[in-house]
Amino acid sequence: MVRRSFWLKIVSALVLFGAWQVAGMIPVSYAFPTFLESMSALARMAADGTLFTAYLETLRPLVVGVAISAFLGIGLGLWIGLSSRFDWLFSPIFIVMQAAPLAALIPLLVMAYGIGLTSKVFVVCIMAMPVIVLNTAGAVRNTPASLKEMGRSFLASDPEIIVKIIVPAASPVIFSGLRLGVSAGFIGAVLAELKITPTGVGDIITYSRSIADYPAMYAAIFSIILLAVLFLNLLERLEVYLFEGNVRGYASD
Amino acid sequence: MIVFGYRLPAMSSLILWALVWEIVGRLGLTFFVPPLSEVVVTLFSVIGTAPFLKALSETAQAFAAGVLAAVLIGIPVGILMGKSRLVDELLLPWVNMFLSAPLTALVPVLMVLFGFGMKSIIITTTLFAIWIIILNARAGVLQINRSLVEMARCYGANPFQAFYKIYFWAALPEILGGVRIGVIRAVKGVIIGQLLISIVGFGALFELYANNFLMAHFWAVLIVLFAMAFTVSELLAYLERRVSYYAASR
Amino acid sequence: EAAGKIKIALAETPSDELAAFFVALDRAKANGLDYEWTAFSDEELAIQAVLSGQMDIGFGTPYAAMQRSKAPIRIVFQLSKLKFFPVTSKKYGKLEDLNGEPIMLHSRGGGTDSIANVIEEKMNIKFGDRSYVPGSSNRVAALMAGQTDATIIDLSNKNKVMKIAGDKFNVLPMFEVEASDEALFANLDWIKNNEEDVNIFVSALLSVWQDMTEDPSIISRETDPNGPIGQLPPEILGNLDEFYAAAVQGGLYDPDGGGLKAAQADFDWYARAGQLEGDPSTLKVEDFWYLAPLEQASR
Amino acid sequence: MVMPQIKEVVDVPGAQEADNAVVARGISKTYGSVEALKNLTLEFPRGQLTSLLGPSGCGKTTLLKIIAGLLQPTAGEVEVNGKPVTGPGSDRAFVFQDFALLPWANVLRNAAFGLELRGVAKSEREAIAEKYIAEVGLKGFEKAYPHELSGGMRQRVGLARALAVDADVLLMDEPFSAVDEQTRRKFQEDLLNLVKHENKTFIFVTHSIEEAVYVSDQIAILLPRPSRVSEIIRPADLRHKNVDNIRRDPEYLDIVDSIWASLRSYVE
Amino acid sequence: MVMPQIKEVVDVPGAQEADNAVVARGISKTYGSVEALKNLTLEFPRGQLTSLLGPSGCGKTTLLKIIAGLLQPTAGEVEVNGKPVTGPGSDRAFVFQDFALLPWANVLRNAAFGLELRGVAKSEREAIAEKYIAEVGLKGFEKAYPHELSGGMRQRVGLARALAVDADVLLMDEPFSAVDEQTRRKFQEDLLNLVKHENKTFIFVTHSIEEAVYVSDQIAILLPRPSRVSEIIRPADLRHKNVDNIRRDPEYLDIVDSIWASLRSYVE
Ligand SMILES: Nc1ncnc2c1ncn2[C@@H]1O[C@H](COP(=O)(O)OP(=O)(O)OP(=O)(O)O)[C@@H](O)[C@H]1O
Ligand SMILES: Nc1ncnc2c1ncn2[C@@H]1O[C@H](COP(=O)(O)OP(=O)(O)OP(=O)(O)O)[C@@H](O)[C@H]1O
Ligand SMILES: [Mg+2]
Ligand SMILES: [Mg+2]
Repeated sequence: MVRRSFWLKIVSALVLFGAWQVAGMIPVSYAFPTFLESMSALARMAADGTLFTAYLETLRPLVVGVAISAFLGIGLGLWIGLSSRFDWLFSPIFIVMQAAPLAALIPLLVMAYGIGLTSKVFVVCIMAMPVIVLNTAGAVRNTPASLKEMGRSFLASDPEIIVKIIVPAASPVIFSGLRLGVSAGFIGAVLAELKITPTGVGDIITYSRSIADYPAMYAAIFSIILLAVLFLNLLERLEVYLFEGNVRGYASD
Repeated sequence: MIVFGYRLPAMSSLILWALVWEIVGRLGLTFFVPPLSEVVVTLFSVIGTAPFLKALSETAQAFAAGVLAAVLIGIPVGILMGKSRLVDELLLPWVNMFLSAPLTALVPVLMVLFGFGMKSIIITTTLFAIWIIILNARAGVLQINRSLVEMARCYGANPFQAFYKIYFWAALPEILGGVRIGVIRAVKGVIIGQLLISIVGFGALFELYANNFLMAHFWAVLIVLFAMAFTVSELLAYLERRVSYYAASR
Repeated sequence: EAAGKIKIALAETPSDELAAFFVALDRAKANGLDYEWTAFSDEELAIQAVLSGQMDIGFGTPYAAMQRSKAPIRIVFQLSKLKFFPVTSKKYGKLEDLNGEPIMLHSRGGGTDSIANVIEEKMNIKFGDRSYVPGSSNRVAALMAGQTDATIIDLSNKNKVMKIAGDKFNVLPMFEVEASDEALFANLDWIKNNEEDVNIFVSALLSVWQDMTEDPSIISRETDPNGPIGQLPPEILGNLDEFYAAAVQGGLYDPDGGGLKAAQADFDWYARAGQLEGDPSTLKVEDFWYLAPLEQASR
Repeated sequence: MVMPQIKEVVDVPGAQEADNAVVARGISKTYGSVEALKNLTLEFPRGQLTSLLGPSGCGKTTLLKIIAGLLQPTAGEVEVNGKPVTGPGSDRAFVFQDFALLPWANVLRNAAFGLELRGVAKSEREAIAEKYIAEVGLKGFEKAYPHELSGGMRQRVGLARALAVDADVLLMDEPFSAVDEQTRRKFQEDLLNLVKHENKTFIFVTHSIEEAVYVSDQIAILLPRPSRVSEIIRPADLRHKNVDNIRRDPEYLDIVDSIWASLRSYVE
Repeated sequence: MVMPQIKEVVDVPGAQEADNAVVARGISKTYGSVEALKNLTLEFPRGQLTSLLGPSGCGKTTLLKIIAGLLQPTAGEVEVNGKPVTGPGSDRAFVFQDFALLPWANVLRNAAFGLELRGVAKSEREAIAEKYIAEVGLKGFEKAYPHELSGGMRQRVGLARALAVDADVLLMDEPFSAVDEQTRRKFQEDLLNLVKHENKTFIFVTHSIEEAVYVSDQIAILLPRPSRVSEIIRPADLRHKNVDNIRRDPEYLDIVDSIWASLRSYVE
């Protein structure tokens, strides 16, 4: 089974990259390079270090923003989930924020917070936080009552109930919120680099585009998607590591 | 929250926040935040104008088409993935990847592949919405009570009947949840598409107002958008609550 | 196909700066040009759109794309010149003061970046850190918020800043620049297949550019109140006359539509700016410009 | 409430061998590496109730599903009314251990669902369903949804659905496991009534020895995995005895004890 | 397997009134408009097993939770060892009807969880938990997670957790509901063993009349909502009889029948 799914992955990747290569060779457009051209551009940029300096730049707001969103988001989510008063006060804000097309807010952020790290971190946070907060709060509210009761009957204190029962019970939903949040954070970081100041990978994308070096542009896009996927896999590992028992098999097996 | 024995409606705190906004605006701390009252006045002056209506119809069209495509493709694909292990193994890694990939980075590629007009914006919208719809439909089908399926077979259901009499309904709570999140993401997608691809619709208005420091206009359009996204998502949340009676007892 | 609408790729949303262009479009329409337009968020996208054949005619200065890609793109009309203004806080009085100082520009490889390169070369100075913020208005905001002390912005934003807070900022004296900021370009094959449309279009542009030099207020008078410019908020429309008067005075628009003279200036400029490779004198005009429509219109 | 029966005929084991509604021959079933059933042969006489009794996980549900045509046996074959089984058929109806009601449909639609799938017209199938809903004692609940019913009531909806399709053979997987003891007793009595009045064949899975002895014509005791039939017990017809006294009837108790003795060896 | 007891003392009703581990006095409980319990008074003698028997939804779980201190009664009070109950205490341990295991923790941590919350050191509490895990027959499953266990096994983990904290009073809410009949019988025998050897007080909820009669010192029969105690039955000590024969003991059967008679009136 493991082997089959592995081979399926390989085959589907080959099909996709093959289609890319063919589309580039036709070509679909003068601005659409082939897969191999893009990969050699990627290798070139990796070899001369451009890519790494760029990622150093991109990852800063991303990591800071995601870290802030994760801590603040989970904290706020716990709070909102535990207290009906804070729920009343704050959850509408996050619901509105989640529904809001924040991309439109970016020019305002630039005006308010300038073009530095702050406003980029802000963009990442604004994108990532609502889903983390709302997922956490929902999961906390939905902690099975019988587990909480069990904790109380075995004399758990309130902090113990939060740490030993509510948080682990909510962890799958919290992690899925984190996953969506991190992915939104990536979107935010790229958006910030495309719309606020072109630095890091956003700079490679816009600069390559302005000098019509399309393979480099596609390589940069490819690399950021790859990075996002790797990052999320890491997050999944972390979840498995922290809450081993949460991993159940296929329901259908 | 309950105050003096009276239950405050869930969204009523927004009134409080509107008040905070008004006060911050009146204090004149920054010209980026005009008082809410001014924004509302601007809103009414803008709302009937031709550019606004044009933007509204452009945005609404792209949004509706994008969401429709996401729903019509996403739900059957999700159900199929939940039913068939082979399809699931083939597609799941990609769905997960696209769910978490920074789609904004893909937008330039879309422009090349699908052109610069409405089509790309619609596809961007669809791409923002579809993955979560697929995943939720799949999850809904995976947790389906297997004996419901067996029951249907046992009483002679053909695959088509099983699909629309059992799978769809059994997965409906998850599907609706997915559509709700998908719709919210689609609003972001349509605006990002309008800002990064061709500047049309509300994206164009935002760009214009921001460039010319027309803050009250800017917030007015933003409020309209908030309201639209919020209404659609609450509408779906309402539908979700309608089926929640059986969500817990499947 | 040739009989259909021509598709125009704008590099920004319609606003005051595009009013003259839309007046020209209206005149062209009266002469039988059928068109539709799409606004892109920046010039690179407009170039890409023309490169890939999804748009017929675009806005921008695609020298790099012309040299690098195999696509036969040619410029037919210079829309505006690179009239940008170094605006600084009172800390600096002349360009030389900026030696080693940080400066805020539009984007790497963009127009303001090339201006900065040329300033460095001509003044024999070296800027410090360059930071990039797309959009003149955003750079104005950054300037006013004190996040930068020096930037390069366009004419209308320069006027805005100096009107709001002229006492806090200096406009540094600059040498004249004749190179193009925005030009109209298209695929050569397409141009040849649609010679007539291109001629109508270029003639209309040229006539507006010439009339405007005589009397800038024709732009506001000829603007169609139901067109994309006429529908702008009154806050913007009210400034049209002022803007065009200043623009004409500042030499933003070439009443001859560029042509040979502009091509030479561009080669010189963009080679210095690093967007064109090779010696400017060896570059051939016909590889970058298609002059026939302009010549025909000037006749 | 079923009144005491004055039927004095005593079943002679083997007397009805001639007419079997269902015959399972040499059934084996393996799931991957798990061998659930191994060469199991069993006959189900027409018009009688056969119970399957055995330790948890021994393959009772598996056997039932093979008979229903929901699972393919690895080896062996099942005949229903003399014809080999290849898939689900209208001659068999299943009562699911977990009810398998459509939570989004009301009682009436659920009870009529088997007929709906067979393409019976709406008015007709609802008339039939209503009749069986009344028969299982749910008159007045036609418009209720499953989540508004207690476990026992849901079970009865599943029963009504199976009865409504009027199949020859009823396959019941622990049908009373979800109801409380008091209600369960009532159901057992209703079941005895059904067996008596309708010429249907019942195959019944249960964990309760008492229940099996009380309701069955024949009890098949299954060994733990891989399962074969270890013993077939045909309780003498206890139905002529007073229901209220049956639990202290020595004959009944003897059978319970002998089954218990043969099962307890598997409990460590 | 419990060997036949040769203890001939017969319980005289009321003989142990003097020493009650738990006393519930005048308990009422309403949930919103639902009146679950109404003025219920009941005494639980120390070292004995008291069963609560009654129709589904009559308030048995509610009563147990009030005794555990998890719910506040609307009126009335509960005393444990003479002291009024104000909240959960270390003198009581609860076995939950729905198991309430931590799905992210393995069997060992689950069984030790009560001790973990009491601050017992890791090595010590795991040693204790291991002992009780073995006692409920789960040796070898210490590292398994709840979702890898069958229902009956999960229930046993909950049992081990409650036993591990060594409380005076054990509150057991349908503790054997998920295990199959054969295993259940073994557990009943184990439970009898526990009651005999440890001086603990058991409060036991069940739906099975036979089970209640078999394991209890005293059976409280509850009326449907709003619940009061309708009857208290003290089965004569049946433990001196041979376990294998108890199910045909007339004394046992009399009690079962009398309970059945008083309960069946609530089954429509
Ligand atoms: N889909 C499956 N895949 C793998 N093994 C299975 C599957 N279904 C059942 N089994 C295994 O086959 C054996 C028989 O299962 P079955 O459900 O028939 O038991 P049962 O007798 O009905 O048990 P119970 O009394 O607990 O309902 C079990 O050991 C089980 O683990
Ligand atoms: N949290 C609650 N809110 C409202 N009503 C409740 C709540 N918990 C229990 N009830 C009601 O109180 C009554 C008693 O419930 P309880 O769970 O104590 O019954 P029970 O005797 O344990 O039933 P069962 O045998 O089915 O477990 C029921 O009618 C139930 O509907
Ligand atoms: Mg089974
Ligand atoms: Mg209960």
